[in-house]
Amino acid sequence: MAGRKKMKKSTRSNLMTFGFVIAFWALIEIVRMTGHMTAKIGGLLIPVCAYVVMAISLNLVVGFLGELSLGHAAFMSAGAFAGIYFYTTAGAALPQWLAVLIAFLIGGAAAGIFGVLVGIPVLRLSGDYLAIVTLASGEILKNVLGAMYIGSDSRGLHFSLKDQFSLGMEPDGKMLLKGAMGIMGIKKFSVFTVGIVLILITLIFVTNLMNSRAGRAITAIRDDEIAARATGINLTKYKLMAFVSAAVFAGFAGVLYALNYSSLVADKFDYNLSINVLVMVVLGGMGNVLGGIIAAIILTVLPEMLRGFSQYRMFIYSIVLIVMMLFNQAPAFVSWRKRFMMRFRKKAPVSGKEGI
Amino acid sequence: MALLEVTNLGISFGGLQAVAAFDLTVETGRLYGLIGPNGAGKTTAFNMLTGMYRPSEGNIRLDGVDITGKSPEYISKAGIARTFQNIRLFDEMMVLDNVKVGMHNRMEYSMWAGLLRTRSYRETEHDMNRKALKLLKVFGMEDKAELSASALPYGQQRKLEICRALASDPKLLLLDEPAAGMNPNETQELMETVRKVRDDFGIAILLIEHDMKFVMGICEEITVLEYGRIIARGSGETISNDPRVIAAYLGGDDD
Amino acid sequence: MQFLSYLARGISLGSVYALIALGYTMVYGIAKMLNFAHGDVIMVGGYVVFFTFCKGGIHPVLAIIIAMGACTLLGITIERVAYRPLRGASSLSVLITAIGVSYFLQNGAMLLWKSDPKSFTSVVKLKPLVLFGGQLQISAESIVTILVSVVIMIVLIWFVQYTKPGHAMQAVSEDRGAAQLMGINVNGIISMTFAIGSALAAVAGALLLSSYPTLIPTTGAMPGIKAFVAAVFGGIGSIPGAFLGGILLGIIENLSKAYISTQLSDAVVFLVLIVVLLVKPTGLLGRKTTVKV
Amino acid sequence: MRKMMCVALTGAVTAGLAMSSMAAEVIKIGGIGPTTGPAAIYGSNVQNAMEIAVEEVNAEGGDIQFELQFEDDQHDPETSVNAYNSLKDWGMQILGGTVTTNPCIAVGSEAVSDNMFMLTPSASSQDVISIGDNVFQVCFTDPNQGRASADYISEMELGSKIGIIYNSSDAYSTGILNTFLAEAQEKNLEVVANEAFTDDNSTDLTTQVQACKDAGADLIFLPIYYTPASQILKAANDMGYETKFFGVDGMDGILSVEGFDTSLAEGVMLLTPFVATSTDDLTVAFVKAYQDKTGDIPNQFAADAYDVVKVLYKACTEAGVTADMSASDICEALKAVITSDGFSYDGLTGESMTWDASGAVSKDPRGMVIQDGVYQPMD
Repeated sequence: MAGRKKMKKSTRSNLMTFGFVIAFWALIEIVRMTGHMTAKIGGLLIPVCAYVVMAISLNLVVGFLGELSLGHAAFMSAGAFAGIYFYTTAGAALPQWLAVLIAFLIGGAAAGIFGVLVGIPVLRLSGDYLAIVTLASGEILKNVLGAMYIGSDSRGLHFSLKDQFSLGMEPDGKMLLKGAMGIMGIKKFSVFTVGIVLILITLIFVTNLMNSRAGRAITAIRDDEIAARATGINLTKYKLMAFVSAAVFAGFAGVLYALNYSSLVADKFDYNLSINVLVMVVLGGMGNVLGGIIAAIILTVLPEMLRGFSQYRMFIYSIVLIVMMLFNQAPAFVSWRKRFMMRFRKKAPVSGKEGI
Repeated sequence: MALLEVTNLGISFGGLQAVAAFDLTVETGRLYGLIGPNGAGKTTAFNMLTGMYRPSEGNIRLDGVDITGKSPEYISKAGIARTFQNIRLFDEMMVLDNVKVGMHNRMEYSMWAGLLRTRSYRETEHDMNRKALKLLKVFGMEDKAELSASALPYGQQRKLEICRALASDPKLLLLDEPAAGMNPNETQELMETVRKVRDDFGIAILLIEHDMKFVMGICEEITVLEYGRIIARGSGETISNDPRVIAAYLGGDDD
Repeated sequence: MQFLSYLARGISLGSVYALIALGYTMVYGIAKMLNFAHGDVIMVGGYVVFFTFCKGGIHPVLAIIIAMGACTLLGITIERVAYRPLRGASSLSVLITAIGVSYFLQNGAMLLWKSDPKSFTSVVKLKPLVLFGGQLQISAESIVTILVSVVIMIVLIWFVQYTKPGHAMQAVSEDRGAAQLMGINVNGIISMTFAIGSALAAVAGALLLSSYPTLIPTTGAMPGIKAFVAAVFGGIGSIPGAFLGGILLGIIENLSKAYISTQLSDAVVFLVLIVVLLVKPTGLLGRKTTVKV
Repeated sequence: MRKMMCVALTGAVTAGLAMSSMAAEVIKIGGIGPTTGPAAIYGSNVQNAMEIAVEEVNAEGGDIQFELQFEDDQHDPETSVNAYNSLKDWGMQILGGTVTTNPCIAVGSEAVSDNMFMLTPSASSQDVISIGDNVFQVCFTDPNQGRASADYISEMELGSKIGIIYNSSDAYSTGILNTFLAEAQEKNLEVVANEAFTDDNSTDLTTQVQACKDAGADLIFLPIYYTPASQILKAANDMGYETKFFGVDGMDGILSVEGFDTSLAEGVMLLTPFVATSTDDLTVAFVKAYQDKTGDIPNQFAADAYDVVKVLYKACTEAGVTADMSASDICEALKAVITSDGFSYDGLTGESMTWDASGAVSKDPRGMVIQDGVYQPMD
C-alpha cells in the first residue's frame, strides 16, 4: 500500500525532470522553427547540454555518494581527447554519424578507464583528502595532455612530451595533437537533439540506478559508512560504481562538447571547470537532479546574459553567485523563505499550490 | 554445534588490552545479555564480533565457520547483524529504504537489471517492499514507511535500526543498548518486541544494556565484563548475587 | 653543488607556500572550511603593499602593517557577510561561496587596479647569502621568508596551546556545540581566526611578491591552490604540517623542474601528493581521526 | 531559483538595451579578446586601441563610419565562440579579432562558415590563418618570428650557446619555439638549454634560469610575453648571471610595467614591429591618445589592434564597402582588395604592409635593443 504510493512519488519527481528536459527541447525547437533563434542562443545549446550532463553525473558522486570531487573536468577531458582523437584520425574515413557514435563510445570508455585508475586509489580516502586527490589527478591529466605532441608522417606515428621539434617529423607530416594547441581541424558536429538524447540517457541511467539496489547502497554509504558496512555493503564496489559511472558520463559530455568546436585544448578542462560544475550541483541542491539541471543551464547562460555590463560582467557574476548561494542555502534565508511561503499560502489558498 | 563459538578473544589498542580472554557460546533461539560498567569493553567485543575491529588474538566461529578478522561485509553476509549504541541510520533515506538496504545481500539483482528495469528488478523490488512493510509492522511502524529516517522520534529510530538489522535475515542479532534513552513504558514495550522477534524469527540475540530490569527481565544468560575480562556468567539471579559483580558495579558505576 | 642550489630554490619557493598554507590550515582547523578566497586575500595584501611601499615609498614594515590591517578588515568582512550566514548549512555551500568570493576579489581587483601587471619591489633590502665562494647563493628574500614562516609557525602553536583565546579556538575546533555551551563566543572566535589568517595573508603577499615580483589580479590564485595542496599534504589543520607540507612541495616542484621536466613539474608534484596520501591518508602530520562505532 | 531567473532576465534586458542603441548607416566591427582573467591585459589593450582608432576613423567624417562592439572571452575558446555569436546577433559585419591564439582558432572556423572577414591583431599562430581564406593577421606569424629570430642571432653572431625559456602551455610561445629550433639547427646554432614553464608553475622561474646558467648559455631566447620575461630578468640579475637576452614581439611592454626596474632590461634585444617610445609622428600621436584615454602606455597588442582598424578602414574605402552590404559580401570585397597587388598599408607596426592569400602579413621586423631605458634600433 505505502509502497505503491512511494513508487508514485518518486516516479512523479522523475517525470517532472524528464518533462522539463523534453519541454526545454520542444521550446528550443519551436523557437528555431519560427525563426527566432539567435546565434548566441544557438551557440550555447550544445555547451548547455554538455554541462547539464556534467552536473547530473557529478551529482552521482557529490549528491548521492556524498564525496567531494574537484576533478570532474578531468573525465570530460579524457573523454573529449580520446573521442576526438579517434574522430579526427580513423573516424575521418567513416560516415560522420558512425564516426560520432564510435567517438562517443571511445570517449565514454576512456573516461571510464581513467575513472577506475583514479578511483581505486582515491576511494580509500575521504573528505577533503579525497577532494584534493581528485583535483590532483585532474591537474596531472591537464598538464600531461597539454605537453603531449603526436604527429604522423610516412614513417608512422611520432610522440613527444617535450615539443613539436623533438618529433623529428617530415615536412609534410600531419600533427594530430599539438601540445598547448591541442587537436585542431575538428569537423564540427553540433546537433542539439543529440545533446538532449544524451541528457535523457544520462537521466534514465541515474534515476534507474538510484531507484535500485545499487543506488540504495550508494546513498546508504553517504548517510553512514559504518552502518552500511555492517549491513553488508561492499564500500569499494559501490563507491567505484558511482565514481566510474559519473566518469563515463562526463566522458560522453566531453565528446559532445568537443564536437561543437573546431579545436580542442587541454587547458579548458582545468580545476576552474571542475569547480563550475560543482557550483551547479551545489546550487541546484545536492542529490536534486532537476535542480542541478536548472542550475547548469542558468550558470552557463548567465555570463552571456551579463554581456551588457561589459567589464563589470564577471564582477556581477561573482556577486550573483554569492547571493544565490546565501539565498538558497543560508539557514536564516531558508527559514525566512519558508515562513514567507506559509504566509503566502494562508492568505491565498488557491494559488498556494505553487508553493508546494 | 553452537551457533556462535568465541574462544579466548582479545584486542589491544596501542598496548592497552581492551578485551582479553573473551569466551562466549551462543545457541540459536536464546537471549543473551552482556553487561558491565562503562568502558568494560562491551562495545569493543561487539565490534570484534562484527568485524569492525580485528581481534589481536582468539577465534570466532559462526555455524562452525571461522569468521575471525573477516570484514564487516562478510560477517553481515554470514549472518550477524547489529545495531549501534549511538544510532546509525541512513538519515536522509526513507524509513522503507532503510529496511530495504538491510536486505542488500538477501534479495539481489544485478546493476544492469536495475538500470534496465527488467522483470527480475520489478519482482524483487516488489517482494522487498512487501517484506519491508511486514517487518515495519512488527514494530508498529508501517505507517511511517515514507518518512525520512531522521524525522522519526528517538524511540522509533532505535526500532528502525533493529528492523534494518532483521532485514538481513541474521542468525544472530547484536543489540547495543537498545533501551537507551527510552522511558519505562517504551522499555517495557521494547522488551516484549525483542522477545517476540526472537520467537518469530527463531534467532539468537545478544544485547548490551545498562537497564538492569531490561536485562534481568529477558536475558536467559548474562555475561559480565569488567576491565575487558569476564567476571561472571549465568542467569539473572546468579549474576545479581555474585559479589564480584556487585563490587564492580558499586565501584565503577559513576565513570 | 648544482643540487644544493636547486634545493635552496625549492626551499625558498616552499617557504612562500608554507606561509600561505599556515593561513589556510588555521582557518580550516577552526572554522572547518576550505577558504578558497585565501589566495585572493594575498593578492589584495600585495596590492596594498605595492601602493604604499613600492609606489608610496613608506617604510616596508609600516606598509606591511597597513596591509595586515586592510586584509584583517577584509577577512572579517568576508566572514561576516558571506560565510557566517551559511553556518549550519552544508560545508559544501560554504566552499562554493568561498569560490564566489574568490571571483569577486579577482574581478573587483581588476576593476580597481586594472589588469596590467605591476612589478613588485622587494621589501627586503639585504644582500644575498653567498656560500662556497659564490657557487651557492641564497637570496635574502628566501631567508627572510623562511625565518618569518618559522616564527609565525611557532607563534601560532604557542598562541593556540598556551593562551586563553587559543584554548577557546581549540575548543571550537573540537566541538563547536560544546564550546558554545561552555560560554565560548563561537562567532567571535571564528572571526578572530579569519582575522589572523588574513593578516598572515598580507605578510605572505608581501613576501611572495618580493621573491616573485609579478602582481596581477590573479596573482594569488595559483599559489593559493598550491598552498592548499601543501596544507593537505602536511595534514590539514596541523600548523607544523602546513609548514612542512609547504617546504616539501616547493622542493619537489623545483627538483622535478630541474631533473625531470620543466613542463611536467606540476604533474610530478601532484603525483607525489597522491602517493603520499595513499601511504598516509591524513597527510604527513595530520591527526588520524577514528570514528567511534 | 526564482531569484536567479530574475537576475538572468535583468541581464538579458540590459544586454538588449545595449544592442538596440546603435546608430544606422555604420559598418559594424566586432572585437573579441580577454578583458577579464589572467590574460586580461592583452584584451584590454586591444579594446582600448580599437576604440581609439574607430574614433579617429569616424572623426575623419568620410563615407565610411565604424561602430565597434568589443566582447570579453576570458581567453577561453568556448566563451570566445559565445562572444562571436553575440556579435553576430548584434549585426557584426567584420571581425577584428580575436586576440589570443586558441580562442581565435575556435572562432576562426565559425567565421569561415559564415564567410565573415576576420583580421586578428595578435593571434599569431600559423594555424590561425590556415583555417580559411577569410582569416588575416596584422601580427607576424609565429613561424616567421621564430625563423627571423634565429636568422638574426646567427647573422649578427649574438651568441654561440643558446638557452631558451618558453611557455609550453601557450600556443604563441610553442609556435615560435618550434620554428626557432628548426632554423637554429639549419644555421648551426647550438641550443644548450631548452627550458619550459607552464601558466600553472610560473610563480618561480629561477630554476629555468639556473638551468641556462649551468649549461653556460651566453644568450637566452625568450619567445614569451613580457610579464614572465620581467621575472626572468630579475632572477638572472639576482643570480649574478650575465647573459644576453633576445625576445620577440611579446617582449614589448616590459619597459612600461609599473614598478619594474628598467635597468634590469638593459641590453635586452628584441624583434618587434612596434616601439612605444619611437619618435615618428604616428607612434607619438597614438601613444598620446592611448595615454589620454587610459593613463597607461600601450603595448604591441594595442598597436596591432590600432592597425587592424586602420587597415580595415583603408580596405573598406578601396573596396567601396557600404554599411548595407552583408558580412559575406563585405568579406569577398575585402579579400579581393587586401590581397591585391596595389594594396599596402603604413601603420604603427610596419611600413608597406602587404598580405597574400594565405592571410599572413609581410612586414619587416625591427631589431631593437634596450639602452638607457629606451629602445634603440639594433643595427
